[in-house]
Amino acid sequence: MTFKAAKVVIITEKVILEQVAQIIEAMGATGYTVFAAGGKGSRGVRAAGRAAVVDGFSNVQIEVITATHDTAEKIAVEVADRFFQNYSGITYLEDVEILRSHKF
Amino acid sequence: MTFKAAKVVIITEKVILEQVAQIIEAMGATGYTVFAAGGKGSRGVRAAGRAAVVDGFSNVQIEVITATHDTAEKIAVEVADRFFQNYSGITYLEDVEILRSHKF
Amino acid sequence: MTFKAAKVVIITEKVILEQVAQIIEAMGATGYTVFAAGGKGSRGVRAAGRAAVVDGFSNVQIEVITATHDTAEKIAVEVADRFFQNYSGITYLEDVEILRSHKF
Amino acid sequence: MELILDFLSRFLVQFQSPALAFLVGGMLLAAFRSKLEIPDAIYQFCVFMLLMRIGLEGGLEIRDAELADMLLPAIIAVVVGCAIVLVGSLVLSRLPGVKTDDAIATSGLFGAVSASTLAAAMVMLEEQAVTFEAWVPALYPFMDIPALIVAIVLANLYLARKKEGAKAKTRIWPIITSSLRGSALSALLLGLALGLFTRPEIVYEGFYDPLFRGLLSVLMLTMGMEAYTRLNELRKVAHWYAVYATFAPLVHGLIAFGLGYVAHVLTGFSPGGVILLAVMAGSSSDISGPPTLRAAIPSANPSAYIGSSTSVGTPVAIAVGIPLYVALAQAVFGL
Amino acid sequence: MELILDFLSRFLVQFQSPALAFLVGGMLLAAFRSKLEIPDAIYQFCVFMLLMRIGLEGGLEIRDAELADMLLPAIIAVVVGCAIVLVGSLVLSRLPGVKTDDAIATSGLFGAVSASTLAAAMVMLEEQAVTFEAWVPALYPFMDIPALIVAIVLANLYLARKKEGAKAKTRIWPIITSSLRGSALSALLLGLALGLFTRPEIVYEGFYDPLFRGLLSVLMLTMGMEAYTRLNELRKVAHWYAVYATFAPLVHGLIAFGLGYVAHVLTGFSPGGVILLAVMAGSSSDISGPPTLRAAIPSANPSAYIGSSTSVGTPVAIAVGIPLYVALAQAVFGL
Amino acid sequence: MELILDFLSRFLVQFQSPALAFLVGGMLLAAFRSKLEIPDAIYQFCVFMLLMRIGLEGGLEIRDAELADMLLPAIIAVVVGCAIVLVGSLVLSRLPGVKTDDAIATSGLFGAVSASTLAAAMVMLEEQAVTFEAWVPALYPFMDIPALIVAIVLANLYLARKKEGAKAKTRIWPIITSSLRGSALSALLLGLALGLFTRPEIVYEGFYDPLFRGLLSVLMLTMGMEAYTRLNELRKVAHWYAVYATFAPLVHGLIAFGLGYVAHVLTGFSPGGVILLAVMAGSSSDISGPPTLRAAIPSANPSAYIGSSTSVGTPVAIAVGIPLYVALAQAVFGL
Ligand SMILES: Nc1ncnc2c1ncn2[C@@H]1O[C@H](COP(=O)(O)O)[C@@H](O)[C@H]1O
Ligand SMILES: Nc1ncnc2c1ncn2[C@@H]1O[C@H](COP(=O)(O)O)[C@@H](O)[C@H]1O
Ligand SMILES: Nc1ncnc2c1ncn2[C@@H]1O[C@H](COP(=O)(O)O)[C@@H](O)[C@H]1O
Ligand code: NA
Ligand code: NA
Ligand code: NA
Repeated sequence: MTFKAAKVVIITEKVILEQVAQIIEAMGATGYTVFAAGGKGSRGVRAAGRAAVVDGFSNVQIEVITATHDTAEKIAVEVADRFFQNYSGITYLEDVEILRSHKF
Repeated sequence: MTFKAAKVVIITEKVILEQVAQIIEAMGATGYTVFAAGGKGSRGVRAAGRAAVVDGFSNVQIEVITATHDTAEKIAVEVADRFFQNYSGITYLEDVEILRSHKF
Repeated sequence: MTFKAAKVVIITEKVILEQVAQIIEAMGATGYTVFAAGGKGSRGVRAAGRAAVVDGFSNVQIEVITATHDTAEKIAVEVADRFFQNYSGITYLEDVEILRSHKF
Repeated sequence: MELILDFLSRFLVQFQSPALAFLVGGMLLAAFRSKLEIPDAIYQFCVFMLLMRIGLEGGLEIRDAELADMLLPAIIAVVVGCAIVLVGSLVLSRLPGVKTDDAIATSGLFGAVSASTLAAAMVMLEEQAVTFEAWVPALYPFMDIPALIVAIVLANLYLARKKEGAKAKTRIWPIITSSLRGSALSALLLGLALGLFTRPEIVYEGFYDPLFRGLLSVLMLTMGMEAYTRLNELRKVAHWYAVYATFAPLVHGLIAFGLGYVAHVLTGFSPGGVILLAVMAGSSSDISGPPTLRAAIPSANPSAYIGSSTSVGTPVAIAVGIPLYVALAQAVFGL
Repeated sequence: MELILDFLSRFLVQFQSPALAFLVGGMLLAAFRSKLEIPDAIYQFCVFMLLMRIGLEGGLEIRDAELADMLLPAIIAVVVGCAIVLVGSLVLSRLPGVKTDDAIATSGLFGAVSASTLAAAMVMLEEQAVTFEAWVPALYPFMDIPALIVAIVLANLYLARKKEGAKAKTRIWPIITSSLRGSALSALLLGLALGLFTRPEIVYEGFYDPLFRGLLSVLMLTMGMEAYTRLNELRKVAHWYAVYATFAPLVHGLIAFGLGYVAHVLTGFSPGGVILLAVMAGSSSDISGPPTLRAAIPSANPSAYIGSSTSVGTPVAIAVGIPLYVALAQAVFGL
Repeated sequence: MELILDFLSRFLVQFQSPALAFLVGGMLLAAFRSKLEIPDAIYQFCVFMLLMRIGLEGGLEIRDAELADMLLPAIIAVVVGCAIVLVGSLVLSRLPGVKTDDAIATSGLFGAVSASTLAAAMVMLEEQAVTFEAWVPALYPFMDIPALIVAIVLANLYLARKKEGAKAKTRIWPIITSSLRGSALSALLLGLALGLFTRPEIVYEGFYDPLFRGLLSVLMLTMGMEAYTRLNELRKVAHWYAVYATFAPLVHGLIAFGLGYVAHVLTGFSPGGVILLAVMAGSSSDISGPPTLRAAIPSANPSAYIGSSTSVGTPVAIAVGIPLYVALAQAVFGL
């Protein structure tokens, strides 16, 4: 048997990873997972892996599983409000199913 | 409030990343995100991180958020048609929710 | 035209990647994709990329597309049962759509 | 007339120095869209090795140095660092199409110091057999940190005034610690401490020093590639950034050269030291500066300040600045 | 009295050795929350280079060595490795708040050997001009593998008894092959084989040997940072782990020193060899051991054994152990 | 008879050379399923350093070389490169179970040149004190690029004919630029240009040259591991690939040796140069070739061409080919 839960995905600049993580924890999430990513968006191309003289500007993707859709949305809104005017980034939500054994 | 949108995921050989990106942009997507990946599929194992004497054959995963399910599907179909006969790779779609503030 | 399929996501310690892959293959999945990941959960922070004197303890995220929701759930349950008492990790499922041309 | 020709020929000879040659080579590679990539891990390691080498040598030498000799040059470093940011912000922000916070961040980056530019200058001085007090490179933080602090404080004052009411006080101490914690200054200071308090001669002489020049060539190549790649960032912002980025390094360098000359006259500061002071002033921070500013002045557009600094400022500082100050010193001090 | 003072002064001098200095430097960096990072690729390469260097030298020297001379020290290595785990498990598991399987895994790690601690000792002996038979570092696997085997067998016996019925037999051979396949032992053994059977002198002398000390300094820095970072793992487990991790390395080292002394008297085993044997015994595995144990004793809590070993055991083994055995040898053998 | 014994003994001695020893060591490690990994960043850096070293030396030497001397060897390089692909495609595609486009891609890879094989040969010649004109390694692109072009053109002609109607013209220029942009040729050409036009002696002698042999040993180790790992790719395709991959390198090498001998007689081309020409012909591209072909001949199966080249072709070219040509040269030229 599985249960409904939500996932919020945040893709943004590595330089603010710590601040985003603080928001996530403050919203009560039980954890998060981080990936190095490259990409292209409205604010240009970002490489990953290649030597970046200017560090901290490559992308990270942060994924958070939350028990409720509501928490996920709150995290997304808060991160977008706080950072996406000044930092490049996007965020979106997905529905997921979790196993009973897990608590999120 | 969130809005429905779509995500298309493409996992394929790094060597064609640029060509896939061109298709994505041609289909009108506003951006994409790229991850280094290893994996195993019908065409064997692909490592990531380990020294690869033969470069360009590790996997990349490319994720694109599109406003409509239709665009996502078009990208998936086009990439599969153009490349997956000769290059190894898979593609699939997901439903996502985006915040009002974002335009995709 | 697209068809419904499922995705199971497993985030766990790199040290058991091979064993998890064996389970996935034993359950009949046609392949899987692996990402290096960092993260934070109930069992502390795990960095990626930074020198880890103690190797094998960074996270990997493993994603498997399966034709049926049932297979995905079986993989999730089996991995959770076998490993998550002793190893840190989480797992969840998602609905995805695949193209007709692909067999999973 | 002969003086000028002599100057020009000295200037051109230095273009064959490996440091410059690899920088230009990197730009050419990127221009021809070469697929050659220096892995990020290697780049980070080169930076670490360079800063460690500079720090260790500084530490080993400060032991025997007269601390008093360092005083005047250190004061000059602080003053120049702050002045560049203050004057630069004022001038830049008046130019059409330039936002004030972008102007402050840009001049902050040009006030701060580039370790790789400094290393390139050290290697070129060695090639020309121009000596300097070994502690001079250790003046780096004396110019770097004040410049970043001034920029961040200015930006906060400006933003606070814009928002009125919200008079968020800028605390200086966190800016200092965050600078010191950045990877560049950490490595430099660790090297200094190890050089001062322990006996690292054996690894300094057998590892950090002999690999210095070679790794610098790899670094210069990488910076050349990055400079070219980031040129299109600059296309997104006002043309005045390109103008500033072209001239500011030389103006800054020459001002510091002048003040260094005063120190030479007053306290016998070496000609090589004067050159290095000019190089630091003319350089713009490439490693620690950008993320520090990005975090501290979020509203400033990184395309503006990183584009200016990495794509134009640094190449000018290295390829025009260093030869210029060397040639000038040869003329002024009769080296 | 004079003896003690003499001992202490010898002890303190060694603290300025680059290996120790970089280790302490790394801990300080982490304590000040520096953002400096040594990339993982560089760290892995440093480890590879060190083990290759140790292996190659061992192989080149074993060629000319009397194999008989190696016999007694090799036996001591095996005995010490096994004894540390057996006694350690017994003692640790009696302590309040310590689970039996955690106790076994922890003493397994302390019985196994750290290549970087060994390398640091080799470099420090060279600095002090203390010689040793070049094959001594090649005894590494003779202590490392038996220790891991004993730990894994013990843990399996314990878990089988707990579950009763389920008498899963522990097979020894897979444990040995999995140890040998680990990156550390693979590199060491490959080096040994190349040294024994081919002519690698030219790369040994021109590459692996000259880079040894420098890369070790990078490694020590990394280990220092990791030691500090993992301290909070230790806070999650019983205090007894910290106590064990502080004293066990020295006790283990001194026991091996004693047995090595016996070998010195009986077969003329060199004082340098005695020191290295003590260092191996005092060290705890940092590269291959943890993943081997994690896979083989899944129920053991890695925070307990890695916290103990990386955060306390290794710094003590390097910073206190090595100087201690050297000073002791100077007193005992009158070096 | 004596001649043959003499030949065999010379042949075997070279097996102890570090380059070969590390290659075989890497294969053994992979065969024993060792977990040792050389990080990708390190591998890429080794390749960069090697090509830079070859390029720099070539550039420094071409300055003083008679360009006329290079003409005949360069023509031979072009001719051999093209001939290998043309003849190879014809032969391979006739074999049962071999698709025409796979045949073309495979012979394209064997016509192209491996920088690491070339570097191994240079190091082994040095060990044997066999000299060669320093510009010979710079002939690399003269064989590499034409081979890739011929393969891609052939494949396009073939595919166009198969599809009829669709007579997509193959443009040669994009193939050339894409080859030149590949990481291997970029690094080599940059090195050449820096050697020709600037003064990089100081970094060449202090960094690129002294690290050459050591980094090559790391590279050979990596290639050995990869060769073994990719053997199972070869199991997926027709057995004829394994046959071709075993004999083609030696046939190609011997043909080039013969033509090189002609150049020796006509223009005094050095015996060392003849050997290197044979080595280039016998080698198959490992770095830039595969992605170039993958992108340009998408329908060809990479398991066929990479399996053949990396798993069998390269080990044969290095471990059998190089010693063979050296021994042959010793017999023919009485070195
Ligand atoms: N439509 C999209 N689909 C997937 N990723 C995107 C998309 N748009 C932006 N991104 C990612 O978000 C990062 C920042 O976007 P931006 O702020 O638009 O520059 C980009 O570098 C991409 O990695
Ligand atoms: N069922 C699957 N689930 C997740 N990833 C897959 C699956 N099948 C293939 N892949 C990924 O797609 C890549 C190419 O697949 P293939 O073309 O089948 O070799 C593999 O290397 C995997 O990373
Ligand atoms: N709520 C969550 N959302 C996303 N990832 C998580 C979450 N909880 C745990 N993880 C990931 O799973 C890993 C192991 O979790 P744990 O076993 O709870 O320590 C963490 O390092 C994270 O990468
Ligand atoms: Na400056
Ligand atoms: Na031990
Ligand atoms: Na060839």
